[in-house]
Amino acid sequence: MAFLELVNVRKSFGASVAVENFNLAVERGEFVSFLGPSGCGKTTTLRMVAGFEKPTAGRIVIDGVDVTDTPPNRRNIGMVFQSYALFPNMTVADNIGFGLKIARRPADEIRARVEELLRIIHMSEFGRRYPYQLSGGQQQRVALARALAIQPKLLLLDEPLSALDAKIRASLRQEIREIQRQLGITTIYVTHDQEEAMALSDRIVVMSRGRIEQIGTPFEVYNFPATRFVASFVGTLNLLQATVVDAAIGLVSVEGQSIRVARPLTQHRSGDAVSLALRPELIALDGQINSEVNRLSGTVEDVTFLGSIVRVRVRLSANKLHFDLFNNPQLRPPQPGSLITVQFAPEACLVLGEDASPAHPMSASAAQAA
Amino acid sequence: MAFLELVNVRKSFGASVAVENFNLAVERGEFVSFLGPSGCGKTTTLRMVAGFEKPTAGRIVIDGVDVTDTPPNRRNIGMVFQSYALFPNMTVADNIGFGLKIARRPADEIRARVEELLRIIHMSEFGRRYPYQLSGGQQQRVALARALAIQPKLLLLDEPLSALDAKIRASLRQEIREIQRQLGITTIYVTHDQEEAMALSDRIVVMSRGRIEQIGTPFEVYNFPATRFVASFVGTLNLLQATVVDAAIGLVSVEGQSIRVARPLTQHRSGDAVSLALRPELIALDGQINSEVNRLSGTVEDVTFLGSIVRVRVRLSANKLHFDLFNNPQLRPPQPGSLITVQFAPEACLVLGEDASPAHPMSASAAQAA
Amino acid sequence: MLKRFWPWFWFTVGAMYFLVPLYATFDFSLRARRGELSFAAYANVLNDIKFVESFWFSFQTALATIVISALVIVPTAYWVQLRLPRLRPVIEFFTLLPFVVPAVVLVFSLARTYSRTPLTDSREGLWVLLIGSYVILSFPYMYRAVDTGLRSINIHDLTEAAQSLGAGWFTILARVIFPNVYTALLSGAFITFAIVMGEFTIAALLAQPAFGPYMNRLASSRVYEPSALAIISFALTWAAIAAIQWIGQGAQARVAGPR
Amino acid sequence: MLKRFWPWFWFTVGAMYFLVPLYATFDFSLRARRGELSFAAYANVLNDIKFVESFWFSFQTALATIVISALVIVPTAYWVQLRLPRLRPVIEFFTLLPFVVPAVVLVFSLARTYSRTPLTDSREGLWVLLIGSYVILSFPYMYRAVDTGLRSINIHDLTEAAQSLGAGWFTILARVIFPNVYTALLSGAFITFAIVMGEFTIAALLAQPAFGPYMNRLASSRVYEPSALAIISFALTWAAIAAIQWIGQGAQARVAGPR
Repeated sequence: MAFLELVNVRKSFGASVAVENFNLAVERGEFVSFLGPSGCGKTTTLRMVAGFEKPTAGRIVIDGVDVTDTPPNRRNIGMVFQSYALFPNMTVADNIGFGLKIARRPADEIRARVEELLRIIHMSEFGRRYPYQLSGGQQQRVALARALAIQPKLLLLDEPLSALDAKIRASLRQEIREIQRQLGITTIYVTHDQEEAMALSDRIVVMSRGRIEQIGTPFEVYNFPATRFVASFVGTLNLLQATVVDAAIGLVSVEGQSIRVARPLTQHRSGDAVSLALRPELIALDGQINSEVNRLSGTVEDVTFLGSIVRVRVRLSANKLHFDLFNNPQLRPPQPGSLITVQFAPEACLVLGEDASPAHPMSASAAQAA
Repeated sequence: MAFLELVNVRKSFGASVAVENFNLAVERGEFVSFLGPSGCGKTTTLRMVAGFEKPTAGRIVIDGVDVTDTPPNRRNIGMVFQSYALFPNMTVADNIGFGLKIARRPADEIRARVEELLRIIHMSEFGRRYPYQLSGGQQQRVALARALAIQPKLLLLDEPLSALDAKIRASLRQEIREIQRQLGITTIYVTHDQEEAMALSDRIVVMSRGRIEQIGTPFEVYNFPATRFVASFVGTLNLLQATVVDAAIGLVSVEGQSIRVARPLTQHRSGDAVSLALRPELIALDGQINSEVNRLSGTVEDVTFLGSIVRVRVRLSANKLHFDLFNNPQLRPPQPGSLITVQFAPEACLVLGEDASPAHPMSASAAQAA
Repeated sequence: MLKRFWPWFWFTVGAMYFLVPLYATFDFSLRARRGELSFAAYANVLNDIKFVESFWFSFQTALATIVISALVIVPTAYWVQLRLPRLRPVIEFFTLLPFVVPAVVLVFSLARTYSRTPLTDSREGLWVLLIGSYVILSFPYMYRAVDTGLRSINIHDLTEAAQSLGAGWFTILARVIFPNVYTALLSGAFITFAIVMGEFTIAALLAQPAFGPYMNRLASSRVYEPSALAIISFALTWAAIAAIQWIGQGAQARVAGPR
Repeated sequence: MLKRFWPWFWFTVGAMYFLVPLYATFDFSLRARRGELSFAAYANVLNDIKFVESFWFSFQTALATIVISALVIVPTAYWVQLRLPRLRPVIEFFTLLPFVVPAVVLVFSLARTYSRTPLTDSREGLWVLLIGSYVILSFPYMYRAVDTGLRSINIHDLTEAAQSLGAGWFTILARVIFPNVYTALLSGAFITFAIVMGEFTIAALLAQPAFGPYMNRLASSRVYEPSALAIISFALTWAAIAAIQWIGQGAQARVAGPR
């Protein structure tokens, strides 16, 4: 039996349903992210695990104990908030020791534990400061230490990095991941930032409109999205209008140029209008791949230098195509206005039907990978 | 003569110097970013151009007119703020038309201009809404339209995207760039986000502690940083402890493994301790580059899947090394714990002295590129 | 459910504490005719020409006080917040003065300071002095309301945005600052209104035909009419609050929007 | 420089308007002995046993009012903000009542409502009634101060953080909410203090030996002593403000930190 189980959890506020049919089993020590746009129900689900919201239906089991009706202060759960939520009237050390003080642990033990946690978050010399004397990143590290001080069964993080600058976000992300591994604590992390979810998680739960769209490792979710929503929400995607030429052998046409896909298009018939989905990083300049390839030619419309990556936008006639190159100081990037041919493997192509239903070639791949 | 010129501009607040020795010439229609960490003086400089701060010394010339002593409401400059700063009591249309109304333009003209701008920002149907009814991204687009309505000589943007979510940030960035090109308006953009600066700018002014560190195109600033500060602030960088083996032929040693750099190390002598700087994207798995290469072997310590990119951390003995691979669903990324050999070209290596002064091999490259 | 009980309990106790006396007053005001419930006391009050006169006098005085306060306080509070934030503690101090200096002392001092000037030697002068005193009395409420209103908008960026669009100081005040503190100003104005309508000491000392002294005279000379008067002024207050809520609705929503 | 002139001008006018009468009062208070400046009036005031007694009485009453207000208002305001935000307009309305219902009416109503109960038939009962009235009078200031204080911290997240760390409601109130609204509470408490010390009507109607009635008696029977008394209470206020600033310094900085 899994360490944390959510069984048929449902939450509605009046007439509107926030979360529906939520089933998840998290193993001990696992790091699971809830990923989705705002309003998708990810925070509501986290708050139900924490006990701040009561499920309308369903059960929540932690370590074999049904906690569905347990108040939040009896659940022994560590929580980290976007707003840090440090107690402004207490020093860093008092903040971290707050939970232990409430549990009436001896002063010696509290002091030792606070010192240990200050060491873990690399802030040993900050114990006597007040929260307002710290930067945002430091405050969030203290909030993390405070949540960990009570040795909680579960660590819950609700968009902990959203209020921080890009650079600090990246470094604190790394630090959270390291501390989590070091302590082996089961963790649920809520975010709307797909890169964050992918960088941190063992598994990602992608949510949309109160429902689970897909559960999988970052690699699975990114490379084998189960639904059209997942494909477009996680990462960037080129969507080209295409027509099926021969469904049996997996041949489609984009503006008259033939494209071979890796699998027969069992869901479509010849002549169907479909979307061809391509990740920008799977497209290369002509000549870089040696195996069987597809080619598309067009005009370079825009070149954006992003540092380590150069993003090129190519215009065919009706379609636009982005692709990424690694920066190379010795190589001149393509120039706007020039003609260009790009190539990509048949395996890189995903074919999506024109409706919003799960695209079958993708779920087939996902099933194989899982 | 350039369209906007800042000549020997200096600004001090009491005893502390915010900006010093600032010289910049911006051509008509150019998009220039001021990039640097907070407190580097970039916003103060922008505010002097806008007229909200008076320079302690130096001159500011716009379109041939010295405006150093002109109050801000006579400068005809469009300004966009991080906080949007829309007038809460006015509709979107009234906000956009505010500047024209103050200039006592006829009502017909104002209406036509407001409609045109609403079209440009793709918000034609939002004219009667109030700011509080809009999302952050929409508010900032309205603020941009309001600044453009008066057909300003200069458009100044002060961290306009910092308050927005990652996805909206990226799309609005694109939109700002397109509108700026379409109208050909001379623009100064302040940001602490290096990716933003690189994606948007014709030229970047990198600042630190009130001084200009480097002025150059994104490509120059990223690939040929003039100072150690620029190298470390713009993009990510591996810094490996190395020892000079033979300065004359450009040979250094990293933990006993020999590395050849592209240029002789004229500033160093054999036996000197130096830092070897390497961009993560210029390092490849062994076997991918065919020309003369350097190789380093180590143990894979951590693999982070970031979607389009897989970031691998390799531990040598004392040094750590990050490098990036493009995601490939068909290829298994390297596994933590395995041995790995990476390669990189001699041209990818920058050698930095142990002091903080500008590293000469880099500025030599920069001079060539400029 | 215990955690929900106590707040509600206190809330109810508080409400009772306010409402029971109010009900008792209302009940009492209906008993002017022995043995029956009637609005006789109300009729007596409303038929009294002195009631109408003094009410009208105080009403005008209140409006004048509000307009003058607003014209003085909004630009001052704006400027202090924008450029002189270090003066705020000083102003906060002034804000407390009316609570500390008894009204008696205030008026004696004013009268002594301005004696032998037109301010104390004419009817109009005394009225000006009265309004001046009320501006002081209402200063804490008006200033704090405006100050809070200004804090809820980013006056710094709004000012610079308006400047970059070509606006001068007058335009900024008239088109950006005033409209956006309008709601805050209304709430301060309402308190000012209530204070001026009920104020007794200063009006009496300056021998002004105001509503406060009228109420007090009535309270000491009649039995049921004071209760009726209390209910009437209470009803007028309700009406004023409703009007303010109604006027302020749109403005409030706009200013309180996401930021 | 014109743009800097007007605000300063108004500020100076305002300051003069407050300070000139104060100076005049002070000057007058020194002229108790004909032809010389002396502190005779001050000595007379301070030597009066009634001064000490009534001051002490009102001082105790003020402290009791503040403690009771704080204990009632902080949990109420906290709970309303946390769980019953829709009740806020109702409470805002109660907040205005003391301005609207004249003190005379309030006391008459209270006395009538609670007549024939221990509240009106004993010395202690009347004192409780007095404190009850003052709690109502100070309600707007205390509630608004606490409400503002609560808004400046994120009580929602702080509450949930404390809950997740095992804290119950009492602990949250005592260790998280009270300490963080302490400064706000002080500013409300100070106004309450000033109001209670100066209040006349209610204390007189309930025949309580308070400082307000004492001041008024003195004002109608003596010439120079009232001015001296005004200056003394003014000085006491200054001292109280300074003390509050000093106590509040640390707490203020902590709560007002970056967020």
